[in-house]
Amino acid sequence: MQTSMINIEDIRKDFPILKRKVHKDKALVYLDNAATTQKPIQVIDAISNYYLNYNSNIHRAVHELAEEATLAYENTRDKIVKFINAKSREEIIFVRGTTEAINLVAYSWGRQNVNKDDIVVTTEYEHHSNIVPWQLLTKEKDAKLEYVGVDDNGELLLDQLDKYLETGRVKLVAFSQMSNVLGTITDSEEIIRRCKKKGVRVLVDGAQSVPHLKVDLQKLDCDFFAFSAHKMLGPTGVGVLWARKELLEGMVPFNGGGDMIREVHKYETSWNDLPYKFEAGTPNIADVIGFAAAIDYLERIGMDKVREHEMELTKYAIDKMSQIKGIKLYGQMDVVKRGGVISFNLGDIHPHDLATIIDEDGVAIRSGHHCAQVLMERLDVSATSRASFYIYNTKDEIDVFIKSLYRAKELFRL
Amino acid sequence: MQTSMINIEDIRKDFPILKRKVHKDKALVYLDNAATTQKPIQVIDAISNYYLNYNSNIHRAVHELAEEATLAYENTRDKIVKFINAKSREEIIFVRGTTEAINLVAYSWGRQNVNKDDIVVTTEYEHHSNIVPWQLLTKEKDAKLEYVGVDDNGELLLDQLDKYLETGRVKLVAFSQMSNVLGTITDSEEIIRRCKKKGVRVLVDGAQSVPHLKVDLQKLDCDFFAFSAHKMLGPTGVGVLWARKELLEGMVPFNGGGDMIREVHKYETSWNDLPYKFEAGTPNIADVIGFAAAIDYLERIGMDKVREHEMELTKYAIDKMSQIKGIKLYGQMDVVKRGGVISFNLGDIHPHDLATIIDEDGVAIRSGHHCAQVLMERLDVSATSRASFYIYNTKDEIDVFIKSLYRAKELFRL
Amino acid sequence: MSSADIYREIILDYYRNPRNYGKITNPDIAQRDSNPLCGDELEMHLNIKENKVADVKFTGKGCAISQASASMLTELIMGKNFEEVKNLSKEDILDNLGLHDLGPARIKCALLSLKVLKSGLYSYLSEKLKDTESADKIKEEASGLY
Amino acid sequence: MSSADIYREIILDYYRNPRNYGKITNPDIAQRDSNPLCGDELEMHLNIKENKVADVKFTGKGCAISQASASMLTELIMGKNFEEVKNLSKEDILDNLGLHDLGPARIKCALLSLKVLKSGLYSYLSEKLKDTESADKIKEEASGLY
Ligand SMILES: Cc1ncc(COP(=O)(O)O)c(C=O)c1O
Ligand SMILES: Cc1ncc(COP(=O)(O)O)c(C=O)c1O
Repeated sequence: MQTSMINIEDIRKDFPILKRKVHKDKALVYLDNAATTQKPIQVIDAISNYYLNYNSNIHRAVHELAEEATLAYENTRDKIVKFINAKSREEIIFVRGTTEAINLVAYSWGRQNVNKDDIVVTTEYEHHSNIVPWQLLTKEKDAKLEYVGVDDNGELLLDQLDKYLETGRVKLVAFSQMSNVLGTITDSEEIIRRCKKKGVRVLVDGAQSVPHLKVDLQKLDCDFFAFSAHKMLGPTGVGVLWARKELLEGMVPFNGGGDMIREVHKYETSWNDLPYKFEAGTPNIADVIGFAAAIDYLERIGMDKVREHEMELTKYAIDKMSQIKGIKLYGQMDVVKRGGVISFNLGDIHPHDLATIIDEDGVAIRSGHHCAQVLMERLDVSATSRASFYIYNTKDEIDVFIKSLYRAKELFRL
Repeated sequence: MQTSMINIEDIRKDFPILKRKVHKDKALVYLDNAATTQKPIQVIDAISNYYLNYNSNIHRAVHELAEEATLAYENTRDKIVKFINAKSREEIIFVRGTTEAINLVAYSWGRQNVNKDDIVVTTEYEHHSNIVPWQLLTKEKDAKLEYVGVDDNGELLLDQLDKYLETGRVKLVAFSQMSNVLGTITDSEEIIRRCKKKGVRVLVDGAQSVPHLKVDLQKLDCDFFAFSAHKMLGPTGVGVLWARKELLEGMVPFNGGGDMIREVHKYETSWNDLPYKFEAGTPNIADVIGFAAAIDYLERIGMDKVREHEMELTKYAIDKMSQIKGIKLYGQMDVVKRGGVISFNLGDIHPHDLATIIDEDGVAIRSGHHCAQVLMERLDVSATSRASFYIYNTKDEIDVFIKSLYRAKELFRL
Repeated sequence: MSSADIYREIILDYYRNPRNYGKITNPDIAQRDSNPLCGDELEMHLNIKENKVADVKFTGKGCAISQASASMLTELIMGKNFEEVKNLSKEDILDNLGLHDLGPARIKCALLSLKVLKSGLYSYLSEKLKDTESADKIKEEASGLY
Repeated sequence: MSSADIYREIILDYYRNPRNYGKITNPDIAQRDSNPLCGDELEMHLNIKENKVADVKFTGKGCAISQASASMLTELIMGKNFEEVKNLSKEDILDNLGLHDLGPARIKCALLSLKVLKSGLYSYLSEKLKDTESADKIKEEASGLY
């Protein structure tokens, strides 16, 4: 089964896990991609290959293994520069994931720049990792945290943003480029334009956008940008913080330790050049190297193709799901304005019960608050079920999923 | 070639990288183990196996992959509890490595407990990761950082510790259980005894000790303990912070985000139970799972055997090296009081030049300041060369190393 | 166990028509907890009279398993001797629900109500009865549930 | 290249008997840098007169390559026209040293002195000559060296 855009049969061959059976004999239908994606064999092999052939600590030794490992590690940085169209490799900082990236900004930039009565603005559809760090920061600084609301269509209420910006006290606006619950693609360029006009810094959480859309940082024009490798075919334990060089230069270090220093003396220490100033300690070398294989894979397919394929799947899924009586789909229905993440509730079946039931048919979806409890309160639900797609998913799989939803209805006598 | 203790031939078979050649045809002699160790095939396979068969995000989903991944991830925690003899799994926090572990303590415990004019004590032989976080903290708090000195035998001058303790203003003593430059095994229990008497908290950097010695936290009786997987056969990107439960309970979170929360509301948030309160965001799932295989491997050999093997190699190496005219070995010569890390300088050959020369013979050692510039100042050198051993090293390899040192002497007309 | 076995008529009935749903004014015990992983919430209120559970109610949001479990637990303990209630085990709850072999994620749903109950008893024992020994024992049981 | 080629007599000689080692009192240019990875340190002092390098000295700690490179660089630029010195390239230095095909770790040792020199020229151009255009150009060259 394939959409017109990409050859899915070929792609699926690269993902060994898709051949596995769950619950004894059910083919795995993996629709939990917004949580983490599966990995192609190219990524798995890149990691093994590192350990099998040139494992070494990096940057500081002159022996051959160390040189090979250092080159491979830094090579990933160069690939990322191109992939998101950054200006320079000095702006690419490797972290554990989006969460650490945002916390780094809160600690190293936020604690210097956000003061009493200042305002940090976020949105009601943020992931906890783009809320809690700002709660901690504003609490410490006696500053305020404000939320841009979400309308019934899953779109941000930009009037509220304007209202906050007008106070002249906003220091940072932090939002995700794509909601991990509603799938809404944020009108990021418009938000950033409005913030720039007022001289306000902008952090964009790209955890859900980079894996699924072409991201061009020069066009976007934000100040901080964060994403995770594991949501885009890469390994767990790696992510990226991108920030403008001028900002990074002015920021205090986050973690202190090896690699991030220039000279350590007993009572005073100077910092290494960018990006190393923010990479303290032995980094996650193997997985940074593995990440390059993931980027290669996505570039070979082409991000436009990735997007087209997901739009086709999403449209297909929304069409079929809408026909189920008693289902409620959340957010935008226009697939041009949303990504391949569909949150829903089916009658009074609690999402956990639904997920347990359809798991028996091999279908893996996520249920719960999706680390977005503020949005759950806004939607007035305690949880939703969420199906999310990626390049290896097929319409056949969506059919299995839909059939399984009908079985759940039956079990719940709906 | 094998020592009497363990069957090295068998062990070497598990490390595929040891078969590789460097500089075209030279057998790799890997003596850079204090920087990072090689990985047995069991660890490499555990990581691949995760990605090939049950890759999924953990903790929050109910589908089969997620359950398998969650069990495997949490299984590593249980193994670590046993390996270091902790009291409970709630005390084991997964971090990127020793560096992040120490920074976590500085941020979450230090900022609450260290105030103006308080003293943090560290030592002259610490790694930068056990110095820089305390410099940052004491600077922020207008507190003082003091150093316990090192004598010419590479031992800590405990009288100086007593002097600081007597001021009554010390809040924390932080030291490494084994020096990564001198190999000195710190008299940790004695230091901790003295600190406890004064009610002072103790952080032990176990980055170099846990891989090479049996560590028993109940006997050690410290308050914080940190180590890295990659220095003990495990993957890069994983480490552990252990801390007493009472302390962890009183500490504020480090990073904010998913998984570390109990309930997030717009303006107030409550924290998850231990240890999750300190594990924000998607963790490095694959590598935490791979870490378990490393611990299994070490336990199968037995830490006593690991230690005996290294003592034998170290004694052999020290004997041979001492015979080279113009060589200077640093630290303790008694192998009972030191680990398998030997720092040295050969005539006026700069360590970088030495490392480059012997790398041509396939010998990988480290050269430079080893992230211990304060110790370099104390030793009055700008750098040292460092050879360090692990379970797969042999006396034959040490012979190759020694021969190569003689070649370097010749090249430098010494 | 398969969902057909889990979502039997009786579980769905307790989910949709929970017995003892609500609050008690001025309860002797009021305990609330939530499951940080799935967001399920549960609050239990109890009145203790003459060493017996004189009244018990609960409110909550969550899946069929957690809500049915809570409701069936209230029925189980209503009127029971305080000692008996203190000694309730994980197995008692699962037997009562007729749910066994739940996976590690879903067993938490089944046991949330017992956890809330035990935490409530802990506060009652330590604060009102000043019986720290029993209190500590039950606290440990609660934290060991999952 | 092999160490036998790197550690030729001449490199060892410059390492052990560095020419122009020392400091200038009240230099026109004083620039210090260190390599954060290996800890090598280098400080260069220059006097500029009538658009020429009137005097140049260096001090430092580090490997044979970095110290010989610094010493040979001082000889190379002594008395040279300021313009010529500004235009020195990576290749000029490596040619002068007779070192090619150094690995990525060791090439930094060979180029540290040029980096320090260029940073020093940057300060001189921007602060003393107020020639921001040339200054910016040379700053970029310095940071692009490795
Ligand atoms: C004694 C000591 N402490 C801390 C560290 C830092 O460990 P990591 O780089 O894994 O964070 C090291 C090793 O680099 C070490 O040897
Ligand atoms: C929008 C969004 N932001 C942030 C995160 C956090 O990413 P991570 O868990 O990789 O740190 C996620 C995913 O969990 C997400 O979907």
